[in-house]
Amino acid sequence: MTIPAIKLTIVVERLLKPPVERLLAEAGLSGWSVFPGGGRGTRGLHRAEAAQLVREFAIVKIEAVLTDRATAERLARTLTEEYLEDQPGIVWLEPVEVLRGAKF
Amino acid sequence: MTIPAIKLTIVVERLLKPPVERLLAEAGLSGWSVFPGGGRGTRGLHRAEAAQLVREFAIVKIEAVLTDRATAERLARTLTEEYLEDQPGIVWLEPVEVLRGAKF
Amino acid sequence: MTIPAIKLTIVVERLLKPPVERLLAEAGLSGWSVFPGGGRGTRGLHRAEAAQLVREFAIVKIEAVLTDRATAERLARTLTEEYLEDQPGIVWLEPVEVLRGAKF
Amino acid sequence: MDLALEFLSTFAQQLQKPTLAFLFGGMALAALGSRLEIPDAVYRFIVVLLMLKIGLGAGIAIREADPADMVLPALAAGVLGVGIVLLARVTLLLLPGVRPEDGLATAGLFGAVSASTLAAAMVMLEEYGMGFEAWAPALYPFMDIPALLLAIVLAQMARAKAAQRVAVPAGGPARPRPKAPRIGEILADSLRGSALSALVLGMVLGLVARPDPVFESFYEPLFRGLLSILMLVMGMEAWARLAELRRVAHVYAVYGVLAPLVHGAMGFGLGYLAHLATGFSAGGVVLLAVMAASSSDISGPPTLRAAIPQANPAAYVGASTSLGTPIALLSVPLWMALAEILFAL
Amino acid sequence: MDLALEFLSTFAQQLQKPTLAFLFGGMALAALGSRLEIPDAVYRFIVVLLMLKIGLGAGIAIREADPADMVLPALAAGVLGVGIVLLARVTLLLLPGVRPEDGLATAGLFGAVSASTLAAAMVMLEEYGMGFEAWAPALYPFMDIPALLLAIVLAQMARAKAAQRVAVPAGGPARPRPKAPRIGEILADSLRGSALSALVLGMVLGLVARPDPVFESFYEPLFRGLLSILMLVMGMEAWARLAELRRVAHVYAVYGVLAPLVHGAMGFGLGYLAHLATGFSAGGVVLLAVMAASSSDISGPPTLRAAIPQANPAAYVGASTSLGTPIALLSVPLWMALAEILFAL
Amino acid sequence: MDLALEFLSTFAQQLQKPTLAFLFGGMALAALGSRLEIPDAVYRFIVVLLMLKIGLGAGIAIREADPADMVLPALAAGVLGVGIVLLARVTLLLLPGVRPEDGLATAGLFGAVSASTLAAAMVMLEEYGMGFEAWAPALYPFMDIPALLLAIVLAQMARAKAAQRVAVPAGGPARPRPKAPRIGEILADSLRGSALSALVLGMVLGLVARPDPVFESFYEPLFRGLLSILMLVMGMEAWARLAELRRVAHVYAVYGVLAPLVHGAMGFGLGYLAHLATGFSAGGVVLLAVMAASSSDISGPPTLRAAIPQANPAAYVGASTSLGTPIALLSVPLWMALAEILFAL
Ligand SMILES: Nc1ncnc2c1ncn2[C@@H]1O[C@H](COP(=O)(O)O)[C@@H](O)[C@H]1O
Ligand SMILES: Nc1ncnc2c1ncn2[C@@H]1O[C@H](COP(=O)(O)O)[C@@H](O)[C@H]1O
Ligand SMILES: Nc1ncnc2c1ncn2[C@@H]1O[C@H](COP(=O)(O)O)[C@@H](O)[C@H]1O
Ligand code: NA
Ligand code: NA
Ligand code: NA
Repeated sequence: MTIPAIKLTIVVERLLKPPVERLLAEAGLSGWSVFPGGGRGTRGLHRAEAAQLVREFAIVKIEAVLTDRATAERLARTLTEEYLEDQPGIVWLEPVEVLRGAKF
Repeated sequence: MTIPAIKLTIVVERLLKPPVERLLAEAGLSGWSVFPGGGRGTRGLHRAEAAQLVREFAIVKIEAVLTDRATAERLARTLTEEYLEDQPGIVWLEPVEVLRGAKF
Repeated sequence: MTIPAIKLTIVVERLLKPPVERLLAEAGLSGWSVFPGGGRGTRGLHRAEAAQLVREFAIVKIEAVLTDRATAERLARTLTEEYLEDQPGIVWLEPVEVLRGAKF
Repeated sequence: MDLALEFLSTFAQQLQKPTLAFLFGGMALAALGSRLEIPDAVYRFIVVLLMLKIGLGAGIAIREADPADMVLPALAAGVLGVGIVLLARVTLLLLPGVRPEDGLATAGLFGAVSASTLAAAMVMLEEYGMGFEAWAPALYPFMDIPALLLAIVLAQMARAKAAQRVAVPAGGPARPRPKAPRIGEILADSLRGSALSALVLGMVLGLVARPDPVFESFYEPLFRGLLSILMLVMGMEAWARLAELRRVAHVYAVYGVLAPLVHGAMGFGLGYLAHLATGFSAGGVVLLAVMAASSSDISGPPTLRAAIPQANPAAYVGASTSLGTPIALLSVPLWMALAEILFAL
Repeated sequence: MDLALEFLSTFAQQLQKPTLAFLFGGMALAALGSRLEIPDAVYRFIVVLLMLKIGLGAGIAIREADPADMVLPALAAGVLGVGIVLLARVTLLLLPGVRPEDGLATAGLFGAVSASTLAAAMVMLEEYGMGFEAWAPALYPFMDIPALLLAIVLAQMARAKAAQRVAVPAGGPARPRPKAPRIGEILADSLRGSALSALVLGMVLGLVARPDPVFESFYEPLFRGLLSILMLVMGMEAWARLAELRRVAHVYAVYGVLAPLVHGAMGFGLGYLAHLATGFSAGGVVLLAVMAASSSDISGPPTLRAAIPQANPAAYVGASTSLGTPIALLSVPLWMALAEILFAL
Repeated sequence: MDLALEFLSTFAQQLQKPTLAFLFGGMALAALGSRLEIPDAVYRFIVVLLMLKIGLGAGIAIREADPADMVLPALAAGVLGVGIVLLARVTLLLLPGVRPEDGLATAGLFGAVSASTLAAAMVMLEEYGMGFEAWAPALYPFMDIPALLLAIVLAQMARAKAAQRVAVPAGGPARPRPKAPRIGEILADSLRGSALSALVLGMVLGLVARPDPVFESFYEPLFRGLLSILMLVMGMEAWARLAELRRVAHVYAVYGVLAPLVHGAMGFGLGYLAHLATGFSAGGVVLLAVMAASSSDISGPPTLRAAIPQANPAAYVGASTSLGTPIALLSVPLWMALAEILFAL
């Protein structure tokens, strides 16, 4: 009844949102969602909601559901290699199920 | 040690939040969480956090963890058929694990 | 190509954010992300975004990706037993895949 | 000749006003790709404050007003709301490429009222020194609600007719058809919206409590400044929606440009009749014209989306936000210049 | 007879005041299902601004005050905070259906102080022209903190006693028992809360810096307006919490209605004694009564929840927010009328 | 002797000013672990309002100013922006433990301008009664942009040189090297940032529209109060970033303390020359010194992070936010006292 798909989750600073979205669009993704937040990692604390002088350093999570696993893996790899060596952020993949394959 | 469960994720415009929550409540779900956000899809851009004239067109994500897979699938199907043909949004399912089956 | 990992998701009131983060740090986690939100559960409604007199009763979701499944299960159990009997919140685990094992 | 000159000078003077300047500023920011953002929480609070202010002012004024004076203008407002939708029914809907749902939703929005345009007109009148009955902004719901309701009812009727015409499908599981919401529900839902709630709450408080001190020390002084921020947001949004509008039939763009002028003239005309009959003020006539010219951009769209889910928001929201509102705002000086001349005769 | 009439007229007049009107407005909005929302970010900023304003005002005043004048009122405040909790210990806690933890948490909240109620009372006094020592609002923490601490200590003692009585469980893994937090920690944690931090910061700045220009150009003029918004939020929240309150024992509802009146009378009495002894002003007595009548609704609940996790928030938060605060706000005119009469004798 | 006394008294008086007091207050809150938070949405709106206000004020002033008067100060601003970066190139970068990228990013930030420090200086000057050309704040971008651009270009050149020196890697898949952004892109991107957009928008509106009424009724009265909140945030952030700074080489801490004083003196000197040449006012000279002394804390960091991703933000953001900005704010009274004396001679 359901179709297997894959969810690519990208947690980065807002500064990287435009290039990441460009990458997703170029890969032909039909859509993604964005959620503002905060976090803690090897490069220190990113507050959520409280004033932070530099808005571009706030954390956003980008979630994209797609049916093509290879594309998801390729995107994860590109992001990791091109951006996440120098800059804060992580990427992970999750198996999910969707109803309408055509939507993705 | 852990009990398999399923997570139903619904990304819709805020306008649909009340009917979706009604549906979840009617299906007997004990709880769900809601996260404001934004996104991009076939029907254009939904900004997150920045002023948008019509608040009801902002994106929210609703996540419900439940143990009954059939209910989750039925809800996903109902949502897709009744709302998401005409209106922006997507639905997906994910396998998860919980500790206390009774809670769900 | 990818490495299996586990994601621990904790949905609690903001009041519990500091002790939960302390627990995660003590368990040696290298990072986690935090997202503000709302929800509905057995203990009533938690509004998202709208004014609520007591900020500490708002909902936050904490997501931590780690490679050690045993730690994730232990944390989930500790949280459930020490906090979630008396206080609102839920915890779940999800299998995910990451690229760089060393990061986690 | 003199008249034309006077008209042009009043008009030109108004175009320099900060309210319109902030609107253009917002458009320019969006066009140039600026990352300047007004946070959503702040924007929503500004809308609540502006609506409370308009409501409080109107409520305080109604306390001292003669109810009889308000009957005719309120009637005119209702006639305009209904008339604008009916007018679209016999013009816009007959044009090629216009689906009934889309056309009616567009008509509903343009019959309804933009709170921000109304607020901007109030500030422009005050700056210019053209007086209006302080209760005049309270005419808002008398035009707004009938327009939205009528558009929705007409759309439901059109849909019912279409459904009858389609023969019973030859088999296969019929798609569940959500039943059409009833008028009472839509009305209640519309009044429960954030903007109208704030307006009505302000009016009631202005009427029954004595909010004059807080009105004068807080709501009134902040009004103009908050409006400048709102105009910035409207400008940015107008620009952003233009792209969407480009994806739908050209008719909507043409309607978005012409409708405010036609509707404004209708409003001005009816207002002028009310002036002749009961002495409705020059500024009141301008406000009525502005309400007619304006199209709902904050509270109308979700009402229509919920009640006519089949209509394409790119068409009606696009036409209203990206063209209707800016044109209506730009037309304010027009009605002011017109009133200046007509009332001086 | 004359007295009664005067009392009633002062009282009736106050009920019309905008502050209370906005409270009722908020309740009405919630009751009617309005979607009007004050964004959380804005609400939290308003609380910070109001607390900073109260603190700055008090700090500036203390600079010029005679510290001796403040001793007795501060003592009275502390006695009230402690006394209210002890009173509940020998009344509320003995009632059927009241668990010690729940009862003590409720008593702690009602002994503590509501910043918004205090702010509302300040505005009402100013509008009415009843003067008060500008440092009087600084009595807040002297009542608030002892009440919360005492309630928490009593709850911890009750729990320790109960644990002793329960025999060692027959086996099986004992559930890990989080150790009770110490008083010092709770005190520090309470002072670190957003509202108290802002109050204390304001007081310190008022004392050591010269914030008078920014106080007069910004904090003071915005105070009344921001309070009107806060009252709206309090009203909406009061209505929303009523549903929760219905799920717990009736005693909490009864306590929520009666306690503000009893505590307010206690506060008024002690304040009046301070007046007789050191000339504490009429407005100061009213403020002391209001603090006693009010129950903490912003900063007390999380302190109690963290320190007494076994207590049911539906009981104590429900009783305080849905009944305690509105009743305390409504009682302000009562203490004003009482002061008006007593101080005129 | 007299001079020294006068200097010390002016200086001491300024330290008591509310603006600095709020900065210290924010630091104290953070140090004591307070949970007081200014919501992010509110903070961002405050920055937009302050920048709009500065821009509007400057724009209105430029309308009436003689453009010739502005040439020399604008030139001085540009020279300072470039000079500060070049100075760091031959000092900071030669120190042990300083990577070229980190050193240049730090120099870029300190050459650029802090909007909040500039705003604070404007308020201090107004409170003290020391006049300045109303267009002086518009010198901001003339110093800010050249400094950032030069630092980025130097960093790109350093990187290109380093890449040449490294021999072709012996094999294995080369890591994809994102190409360096071009100067035009960086410039456009920097102007599109929230703060600079608001400043430029305000200037344009001030120049071409007539925003004087809204400026005087809204932007001007709120300026001082909103700045006090901004100072609170700066103080909290300065304390929070100190921890980060501790993780990098000590040189950055030393630079963060000394650079504002050296750069401020450079700014004061050039400003004084402009005074001698074209009568640049005392307040104008102070503002130029403050811009030079300040380091960009809101809009500079993301520009640098995007353009020099290899640089470690803990070094440059830490040095600027946790030390550079507080020291620059504290130095404002210094330049005022200096001007007081020099201009009285
Ligand atoms: N293990 C993790 N699980 C979830 N989120 C993480 C994790 N590690 C890092 N993050 C997120 O990524 C951001 C940057 O992390 P880092 O690059 O380690 O400084 C953090 O602020 C978190 O929001
Ligand atoms: N593939 C996807 N993955 C994640 N979120 C999506 C996806 N497609 C759409 N969305 C979300 O659903 C909203 C509406 O999408 P659409 O119906 O395609 O316009 C978007 O704004 C996104 O927030
Ligand atoms: N089944 C669920 N799925 C997702 N989130 C839940 C679920 N149950 C509870 N929650 C979240 O946990 C919070 C507290 O739930 P409760 O402890 O049941 O009152 C709710 O407000 C929701 O945000
Ligand atoms: Na209209
Ligand atoms: Na009390
Ligand atoms: Na500088």
